[in-house]
Amino acid sequence: MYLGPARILQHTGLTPAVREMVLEAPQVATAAAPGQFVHLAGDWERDPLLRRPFSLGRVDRQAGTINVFFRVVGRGTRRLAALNPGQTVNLLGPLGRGFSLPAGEWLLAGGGLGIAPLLFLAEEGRRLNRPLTALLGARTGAELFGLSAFQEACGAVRTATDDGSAGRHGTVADLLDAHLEGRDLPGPTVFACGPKPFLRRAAGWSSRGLRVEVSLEENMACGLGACRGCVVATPGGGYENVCTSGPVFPATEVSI
Amino acid sequence: MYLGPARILQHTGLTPAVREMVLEAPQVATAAAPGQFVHLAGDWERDPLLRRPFSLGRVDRQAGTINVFFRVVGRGTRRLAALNPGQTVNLLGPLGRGFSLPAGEWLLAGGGLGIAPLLFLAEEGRRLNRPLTALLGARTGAELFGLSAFQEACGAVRTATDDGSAGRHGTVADLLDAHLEGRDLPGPTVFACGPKPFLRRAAGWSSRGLRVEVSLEENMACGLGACRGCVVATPGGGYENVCTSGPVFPATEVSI
Amino acid sequence: MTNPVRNSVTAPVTMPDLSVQLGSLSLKNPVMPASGTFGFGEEYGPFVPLASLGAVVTKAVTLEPTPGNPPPRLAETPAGLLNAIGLQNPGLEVFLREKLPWLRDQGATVIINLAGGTAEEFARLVEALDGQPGVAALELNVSCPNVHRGGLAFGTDPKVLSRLVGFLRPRTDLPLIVKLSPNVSDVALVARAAAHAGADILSLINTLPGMAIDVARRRPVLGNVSGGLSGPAVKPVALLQVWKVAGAVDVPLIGMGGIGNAADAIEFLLAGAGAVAVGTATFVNPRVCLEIREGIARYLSDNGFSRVSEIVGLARRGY
Amino acid sequence: MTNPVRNSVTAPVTMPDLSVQLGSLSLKNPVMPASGTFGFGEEYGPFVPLASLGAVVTKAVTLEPTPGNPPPRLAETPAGLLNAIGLQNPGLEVFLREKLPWLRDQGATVIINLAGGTAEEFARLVEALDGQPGVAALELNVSCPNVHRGGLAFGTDPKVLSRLVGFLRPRTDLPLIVKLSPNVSDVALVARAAAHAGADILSLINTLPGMAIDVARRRPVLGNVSGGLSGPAVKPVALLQVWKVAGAVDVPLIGMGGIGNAADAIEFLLAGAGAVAVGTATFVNPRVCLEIREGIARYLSDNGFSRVSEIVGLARRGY
Ligand SMILES: Cc1cc2nc3c(=O)[nH]c(=O)nc-3n(C[C@H](O)[C@H](O)[C@H](O)COP(=O)(O)OP(=O)(O)OC[C@H]3O[C@@H](n4cnc5c(N)ncnc54)[C@H](O)[C@@H]3O)c2cc1C
Ligand SMILES: Cc1cc2nc3c(=O)[nH]c(=O)nc-3n(C[C@H](O)[C@H](O)[C@H](O)COP(=O)(O)OP(=O)(O)OC[C@H]3O[C@@H](n4cnc5c(N)ncnc54)[C@H](O)[C@@H]3O)c2cc1C
Ligand SMILES: Cc1cc2nc3c(=O)[nH]c(=O)nc-3n(C[C@H](O)[C@H](O)[C@H](O)COP(=O)(O)O)c2cc1C
Ligand SMILES: Cc1cc2nc3c(=O)[nH]c(=O)nc-3n(C[C@H](O)[C@H](O)[C@H](O)COP(=O)(O)O)c2cc1C
Ligand code: FES
Ligand code: FES
Repeated sequence: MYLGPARILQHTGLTPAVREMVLEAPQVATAAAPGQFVHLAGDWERDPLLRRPFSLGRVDRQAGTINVFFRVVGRGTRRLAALNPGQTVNLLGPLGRGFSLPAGEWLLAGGGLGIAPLLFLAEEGRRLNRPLTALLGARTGAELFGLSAFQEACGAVRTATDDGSAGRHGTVADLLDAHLEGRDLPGPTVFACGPKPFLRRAAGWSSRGLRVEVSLEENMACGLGACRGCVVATPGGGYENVCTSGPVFPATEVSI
Repeated sequence: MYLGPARILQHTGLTPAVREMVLEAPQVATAAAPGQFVHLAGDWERDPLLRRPFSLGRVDRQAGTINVFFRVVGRGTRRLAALNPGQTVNLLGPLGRGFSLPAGEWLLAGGGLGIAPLLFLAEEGRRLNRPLTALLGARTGAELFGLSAFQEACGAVRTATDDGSAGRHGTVADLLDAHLEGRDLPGPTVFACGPKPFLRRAAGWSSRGLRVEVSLEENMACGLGACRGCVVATPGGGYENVCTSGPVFPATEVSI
Repeated sequence: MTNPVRNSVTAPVTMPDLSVQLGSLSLKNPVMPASGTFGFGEEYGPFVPLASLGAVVTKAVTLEPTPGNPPPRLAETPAGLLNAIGLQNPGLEVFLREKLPWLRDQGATVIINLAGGTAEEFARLVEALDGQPGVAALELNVSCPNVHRGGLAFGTDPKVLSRLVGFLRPRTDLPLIVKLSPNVSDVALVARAAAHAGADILSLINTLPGMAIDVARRRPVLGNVSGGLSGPAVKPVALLQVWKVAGAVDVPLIGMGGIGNAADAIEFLLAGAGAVAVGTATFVNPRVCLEIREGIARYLSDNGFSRVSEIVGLARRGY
Repeated sequence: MTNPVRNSVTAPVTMPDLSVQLGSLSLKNPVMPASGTFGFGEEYGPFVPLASLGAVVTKAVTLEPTPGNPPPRLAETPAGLLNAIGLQNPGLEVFLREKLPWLRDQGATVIINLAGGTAEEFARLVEALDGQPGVAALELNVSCPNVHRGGLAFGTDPKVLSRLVGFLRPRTDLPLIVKLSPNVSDVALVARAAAHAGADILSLINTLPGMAIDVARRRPVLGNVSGGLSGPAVKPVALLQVWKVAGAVDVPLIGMGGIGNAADAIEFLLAGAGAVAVGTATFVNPRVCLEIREGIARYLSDNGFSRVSEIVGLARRGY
């Protein structure tokens, strides 16, 4: 696991709502698996105080770079957004457990920034020659990203937007239901990442016999499993760390 | 009194230890008097939390600009130092009471960043055709600044450095004592600005019949006289606000 | 009520009513400066029409002129400010002669913060202000951490506080605001004591006792060694105390501690405060009270509320 | 001693001695992680040789496995962190079987933080750990704000605390560290009670009770409603409590609360703490304890001190 500076090689506003940062982090690129994340901080020390977790959105092992995609939502992402190429961030990672990489067909379903880890997963799926379908949703067309990469990697890519500005008028959950409804079992393994209500609906397909893996988000402090701050409840009644047992869980093992 | 944004027009490292920032602030430039200060904040909100006070180091009424000179000592000045021309600071000012501008000879004595307000005072003195002498001290030659402006304005300029790297080996207090020792009274009005031990020594000359004015520094919150946080003790036993009754005081009216 | 978007669509788009009623005290809006951070109003007059504030809360007034503590009196800390002013003020007489008339002329709703070392001192202050025109309410500062006599003890012992409030209550018809000390294990207990003894309104929190040390000089930074901590750093502590007191008493509350913007203020309203006070943030932005007032108005209309009281305590449902 | 420069010139330039002695507890250096922020050490093993720390202080161990509080358990606040973990831990048995042996193998000086809901629970924990090889001291967590039974009450009532410590004292020869609650009006009172009842060392502060509200959802952010505030925001409060306790008792202190760098740690040493613990800052920089250790060494040699004990309480001279 790497802890130290990572130089910003590129930093762009990919869409009006989504930023992409390319970081020089060869140790992370080598070790990373889809679904894992990195924990970033600037040199701002106290404001914000804690690191911020971001999914590995793309990894170039050859170049030793990783890409993170993020939306500006609060203080931390605002300060990240102000950094320029040549500056460094402090990086801890790769962290957590990623997606299983099973045999058979994969169905990648992501909403909003939940698209980010699926990009890495799609590229891995292509390397492994898995039949891939991607279902991608966002609030508006301007928030959809990575489409060409998905198109290259996947047999089919469907999109939806809340405002109908791109793809189907609706959510990625609607796409998922439409895609799976009436299909014969065993169907594909579903990899879902996005807002909680969507994950809940995706998880519902477990009861229909599909393997569904969800990628969760929780407020984090250490990112290492030490503080027990980032837990999700489990059906058994206890709690699991999202940072070390997840962020990706089989949908049956967590109570979202 | 102005409260609002001020654009940074220039920002340079004047010497390795002293930065100069030129701000567009026509309302301040018009109203300012030597010895007054401005209260600055960036858009960082909480870190640091409070504004930071800086002497008006130079004022160009025509151009509507003011210059502040500062040393990086902590979080606030570090963040100020990182700002670039074109960005803005939030400015409150001009604040406080400046130097009296009496008839007769003026002796300007400044140590370290205490030189800054004397620059403005020297230019005002020249406009008023006062006979001026400047005594300037710093830790090393690299921390002395504004020399050419003082040379233009003043009949004589003497310098001293703690390490002897420029001017006399010693402090501005030594210069002051050497300059005044043995002189006939009434001598010049002394304007002193710098570290407390120096101000104490300068104040000592009041008892020899000279008018001495000292410019004080205290931690400030409001800068407006409301919080009573920035006080200096007075010989009468009470306290005076540095921000509104000062920062410049006749040396006889404060217990430094 | 839980879907902000639906509400904002169905509710008529009118300017929300910002006035609040704290028992018998009527305020134009729920935002006021906190005592001690706004002087007697004069210094902020150039920036804020004082009549536009919910109220003007004065610096503590004591019976005699109080010189205050030796400097340094201020130290900045992470997202916080330590102060040890020591209640410096010109005393009751000068206040009545020079400060109050000016405040009255501004059309401000004036709340006077009072500090006494003994119950008798408090009584004389209360009696002197009762019946003065232009005074809307009195705030009893029983919680200042920066004075060595009496003050703080009143605020931390429920019995002593109860006796003090009961002693002062009959001496005025003005609403009595009791400013609670945050420096207690169970603030609800103290709040109940004050309310039962006749406090009309409770205000909280005052500053938390704290200190800083200069490692170069190896001495405390403050002349008084310790001071009171305010600013964003204390907001979580303040908010929980308001939450607890709102659950313990029926009297209205003025919440404060670290409020710097409208969202902060709304947190306090949702926790159960009927109005809020803004202290440290005023030092950075003299107009912050007005900006917070606007922000609250926007929040109300964006979420389909028509008056402030509709959101007071709203985060408490179910607890 | 007051001129740092002269001292650094005249003193021989040797590496200062960082070891500290807290009563009968010997530590290699005065810097340790704070309980609950370092797990049982395993997670930080990749970053820090555990034997290089002054001590490893474990997450609280309870008699039975404790599931902890519902999420969200964390909320960032200005320069602070609210947590409501609820003492999640696998319980004594698993601790003894799986965690302690590993810690012992690292060569770490192990301090075990214990939490019980009743005096009897505490007693069973203490007895189970007494005599276990590789345990250097026990820290009694009588001050956690995040559990609903017992815990906090022990820490806020001097009589109850005194009884608890007296009850546990005879049950072990290990040094007993009592972790005081900061949530009291007079921490010196509680400290004296703990010391007189037999505490060998006092540690402080635990987190301050606080909360945050989500204004969009109009609900508390934390699943548990309230949590404990830690981080730089609380440092001034923590430092004053250490200062006060150092003036009230003779037992050694472990100071903590908002320490993020060597200067912060040195403030606590100067205030009278014999050692320091670092919590929240570890989350941002897993190596922060080592960096603080180096910073203290540099401060000592720059200022002509040859051992840590020379600066403990040094800012107190004259007070
Ligand atoms: C495993 C994981 C992977 C993530 N991957 C991405 C990604 O690829 N792209 C992206 O844009 N966002 C991602 N997020 C969410 C991202 O971490 C938050 O948007 C970010 O922390 C917000 O920080 P802020 O300071 O701007 O917001 P603030 O709201 O000011 O943050 C306040 C606190 O809340 C926490 N927080 C706020 N939102 C979230 C959230 N959704 N999840 C977890 N903590 C949160 C922050 O970390 C911080 O501690 C991921 C979260 C997790 C847990
Ligand atoms: C009237 C006045 C005029 C000043 N003029 C100048 C100037 O022209 N150039 C210049 O470089 N400096 C000047 N100073 C000092 C300057 O304000 C401080 O250096 C600056 O506030 C330090 O901020 P910081 O965050 O970098 O340091 P920190 O040490 O992190 O600041 C912590 C706190 O201490 C306060 N503080 C620290 N040093 C001083 C100080 N010497 N005086 C007052 N408060 C202090 C800060 O304002 C802040 O509240 C002046 C101070 C006053 C009161
Ligand atoms: C400089 C200063 C002076 C204060 N003086 C008083 C006072 O005289 N009376 C009082 O009741 N509270 C006083 N307070 C406390 C504030 O009214 C308020 O309770 C506290 O600062 C918390 O609010 P804030 O975080 O918004 O500043 C003072 C606070 C500060 C910072
Ligand atoms: C996430 C978290 C968990 C904690 N768990 C415990 C605990 O189990 N036992 C305990 O005595 N203190 C616990 N604490 C308190 C810390 O040990 C420490 O007293 C406090 O956080 C102040 O130090 P800091 O500001 O450096 O974090 C915990 C603190 C945090 C932030
Ligand atoms: S963030 Fe600390 S355990 Fe997951
Ligand atoms: S800084 Fe507030 S009175 Fe001077």
